[in-house]
Amino acid sequence: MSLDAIPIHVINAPPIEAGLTGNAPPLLRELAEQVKRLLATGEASAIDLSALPLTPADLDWLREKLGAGEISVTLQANGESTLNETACPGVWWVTHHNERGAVTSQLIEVALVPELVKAHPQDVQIGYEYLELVLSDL
Amino acid sequence: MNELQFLTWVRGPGLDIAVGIFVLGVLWRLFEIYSLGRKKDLAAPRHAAGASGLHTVFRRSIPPPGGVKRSPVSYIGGYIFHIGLAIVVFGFAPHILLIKNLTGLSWPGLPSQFIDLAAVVTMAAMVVVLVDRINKPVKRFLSTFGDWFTWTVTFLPVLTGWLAVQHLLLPYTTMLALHILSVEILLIVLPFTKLFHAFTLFGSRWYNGKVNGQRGVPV
Amino acid sequence: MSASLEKGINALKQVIDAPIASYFNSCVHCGLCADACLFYTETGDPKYTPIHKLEPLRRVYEQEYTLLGRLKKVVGLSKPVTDDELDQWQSLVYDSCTMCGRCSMVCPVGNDIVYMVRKFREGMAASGHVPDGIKGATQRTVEIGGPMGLKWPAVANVIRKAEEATGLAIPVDKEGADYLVLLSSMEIVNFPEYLEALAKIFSKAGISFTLASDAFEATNAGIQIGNSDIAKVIVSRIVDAAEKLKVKNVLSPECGHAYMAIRWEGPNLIGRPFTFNVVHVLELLDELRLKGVLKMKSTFKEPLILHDPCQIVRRGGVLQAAEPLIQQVADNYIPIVDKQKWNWCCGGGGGASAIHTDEAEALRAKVFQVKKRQIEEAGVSTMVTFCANCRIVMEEGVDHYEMDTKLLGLTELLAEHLED
Amino acid sequence: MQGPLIDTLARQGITRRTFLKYCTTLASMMALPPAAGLAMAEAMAAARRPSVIWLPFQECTGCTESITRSHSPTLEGMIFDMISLDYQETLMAAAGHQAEEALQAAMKENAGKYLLIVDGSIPLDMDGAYSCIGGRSNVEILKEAAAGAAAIVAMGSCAAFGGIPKANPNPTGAVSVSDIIKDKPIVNIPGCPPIPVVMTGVLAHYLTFGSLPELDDKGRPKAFFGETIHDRCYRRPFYDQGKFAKTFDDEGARMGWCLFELGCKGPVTYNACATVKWNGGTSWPVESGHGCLGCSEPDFWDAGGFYKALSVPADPLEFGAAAAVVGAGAGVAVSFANRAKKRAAKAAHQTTTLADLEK
Repeated sequence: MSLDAIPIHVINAPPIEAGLTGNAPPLLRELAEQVKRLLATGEASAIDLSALPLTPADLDWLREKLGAGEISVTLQANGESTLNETACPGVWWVTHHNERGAVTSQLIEVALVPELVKAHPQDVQIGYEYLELVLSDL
Repeated sequence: MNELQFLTWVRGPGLDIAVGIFVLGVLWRLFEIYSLGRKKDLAAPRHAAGASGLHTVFRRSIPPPGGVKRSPVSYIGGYIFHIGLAIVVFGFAPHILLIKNLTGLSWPGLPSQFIDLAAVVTMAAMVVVLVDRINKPVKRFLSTFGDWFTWTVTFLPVLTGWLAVQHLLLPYTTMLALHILSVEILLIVLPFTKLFHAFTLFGSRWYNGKVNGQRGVPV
Repeated sequence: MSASLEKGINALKQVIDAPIASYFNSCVHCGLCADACLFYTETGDPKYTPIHKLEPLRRVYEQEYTLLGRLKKVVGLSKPVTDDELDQWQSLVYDSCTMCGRCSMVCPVGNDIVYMVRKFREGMAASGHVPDGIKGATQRTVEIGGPMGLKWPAVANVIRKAEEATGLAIPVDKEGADYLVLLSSMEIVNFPEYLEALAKIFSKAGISFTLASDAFEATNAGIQIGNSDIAKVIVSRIVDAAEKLKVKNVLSPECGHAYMAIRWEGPNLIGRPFTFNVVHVLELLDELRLKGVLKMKSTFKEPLILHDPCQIVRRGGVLQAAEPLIQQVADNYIPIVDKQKWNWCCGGGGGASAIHTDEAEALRAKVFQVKKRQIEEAGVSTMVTFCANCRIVMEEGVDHYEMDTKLLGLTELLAEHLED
Repeated sequence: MQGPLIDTLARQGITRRTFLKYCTTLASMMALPPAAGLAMAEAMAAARRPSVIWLPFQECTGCTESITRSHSPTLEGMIFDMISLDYQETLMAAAGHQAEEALQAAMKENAGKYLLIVDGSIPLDMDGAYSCIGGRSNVEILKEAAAGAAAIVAMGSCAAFGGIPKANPNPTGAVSVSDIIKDKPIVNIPGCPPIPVVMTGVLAHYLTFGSLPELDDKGRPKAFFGETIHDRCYRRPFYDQGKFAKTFDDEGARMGWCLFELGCKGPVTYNACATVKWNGGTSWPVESGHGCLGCSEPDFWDAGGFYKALSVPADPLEFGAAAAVVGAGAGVAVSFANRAKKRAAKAAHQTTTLADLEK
């Protein structure tokens, strides 16, 4: 059961701004640094959002500032994972859910392609063997 | 005893004992001092003394003309550390909560960054005042064990409180316990050392103002 | 413990009261009182810090009237006060304290330090730890009538001369007069013009006055030495005379501690309020000035500054009278920075001027530098005051530093320029 | 079942990406840099399964519940696939003598190599008779099992610090594992219950690096217990601004302000709840509007009340009024003595004459 399935509703919800801690803006600066590094050295990096003291309002603020990009990757592996490029190419908003839909971790990755999207050589090898098999059956 | 037990002790029996001794000491000392009484002044007053005692209670908080220039460290350092202590003691939310718990009185707290700054400034001023006590011939001459001792027991609560909040030196729990313990030591020794001036200075200023007000001199 | 020491301690136990207890408990050893004391500012020696001068009194208080102090005494943490110690303190309490009360003005916790010095002297006197000079003055006052050993015939002589000079009658022992005029020995000897001036002013104002043959001396060495028993004997002469002659007011002369003795200590010494008023001569003069009686025929042209005597101004409360009076007679009055209740002492008050040891005189000369500075900063060669003792002490200082400063008494200055 | 872990997982249909995703989450929870997830996944993929013996003592089974009902059963199960759980009373099919035989067999077979997990405190009073398994006291079993263990993991506050059984007045004489075993490396994972991922994190560390993680002075893995709840709390900024909920239903509580005044023990509690959260990352006590109880700290049950702010007295001030009365009494007594003394001094007064001025 996901959270949304619980039949509760908030009365007198405080305005969104009330939940802002002021911790989000510095993250944008750190991201800028990481993007600069990616351009200069090709080194990928990430910010682990679940390890930081951020309120839901902070996260919404960040998401709004970063915007949405062209690519959305959805990974089905023990729950859904979404890897969405933001309006800044090379900056990816990565959210892992478990099979019940709860968020298990959330990151902003700075990489040309997120690690998880890349295929592992061993798996490619297995895929190749599968292809061979298919070919041999033709 | 682990640190949480230590903290629980200082918050529990420790505080109980300290506040007990403090209350006991303050009342005992106030009676001891003010019950000595004084003779009525039979001289005809120049004008009715009125509120001259009260005036002096306030007036003495302001340095005499030229005083700051002659002893800048004593006055400026003294002001900063007294005001800083007041800000830290009465402005920090957890302290207010304690006061509320003990007395029922409460007011809004100040942002902790400001309290933090006040604590650092207070400690700096206290160190400067201490150095002045060591350097200045008159102060060194007057100083007794009690002066060094009371400086220490006043400084420690600020230092340990600040270290606790900043997570320095020792784990927060231990530091918090040490902080509360240092305050308890301060409470216990206050009625029996020169720190008792926090209570008697009002009486002293009042007597001085009254006696001289009777003669027509605002002091 | 010697009998005299026991007597001294007993005297201290009598005088220690709630204010003293409050003061000692308030002291934080900040040392700011030193800044207010000319004995410290001019010598830089920390032992002259006012509160330190009271250390034996503090210990007696602590040992006798606090539970912890008693405990400390029992276990030996607090040593009892000894004769040797009081001996050592004698010079601090008498030679280097003029009871000017400036320290009481600055103490941040509000301690009235001079109040405690006055009380401490009770114990010092009762235990016999007093300088010979003040002792002699006291002896002469009690046995002969004045600190300088002056007797009535000398006064009568001054009266006769004044009558001759002014052509006015100066009544003696006249009942029902408005004012009983008191003199100080110093005025009788050094400034006999004072009486002439008064006679003129009274006559002009139409005020009746008298002198008393059995109470002409205003000064009270008992106050200076700090013994209430002796002070009471001396002040009683004035009270008795004033009541016998049924005068309305007693006029205190310029002398500073005489005013303190009669005006503020007197009723407390005899244990009841007076049936007459005590008025300082400047208060009377200022009142007459306001009534327009005090008219000047000429004015003093040279620039001059004013020295406010501690016992009359800061400790006596005659704060405002002197300035308008001096402005009336002087064209070039220059107000100094530390005036009125902030004035600096001449260095010889509280009996100090009666101590004639080499050390005491050297010290007095040294602390006179504070007045010397004031005179030099103002750039004047005339200083006016209204206390005979201040005047003599400062004249000595002026001589010592070979300055060309002229000291004047305010009443005398006024009299000189008074309309005939 | 031998061979690299990734093969075992693959046979169960768990892909490399799934495993990598899991390791990313685990690294995040262990406060390792995001890149460590990849390294961990590679090391663990090649690891082999150690034997684990789980002994339950004076406990409520909450710790086991916490682990087995952790947020993603398949993934946590995955970790259990990494180990060979040879004895766990609650979970194992065997019972009675069979179970005890399994325990003895596992201990003998893997002597010196197995990981011993303990939950529950150990009662020492009445020779340990308060809690026995198969007629043997907990303390006896623990000593025997510990002798052959490579390392011990004390799961939950009871095993780590004595927990609720040890709460005042501690009727059974309960103690922690480390009170009894002194010669083995012990990892304490306190909490009532402990956070499941801490358990899997410690196992992952053991598998990845072949050693126990770095511990603090209370034997807790620093990765999870390195900071206080307060320091990692998303409501911390409100504390710094002095914004506090005063009651559980006031405006401040609705605005999500700091719960310090409502007795939150976050400032003195070292745990990872604020970052790892509970119930599959759904929420955690402070996020649900209740202050931290401090359950992962020793003797939290006796730490002065759950709803009392840390800066207020733990006990009501008992002597306040009494002290005032005694103080006033003492003061009045002293003042009578002082007045008597002063009267005596007055009575003893001898009028000073001139002769007295000479000593």
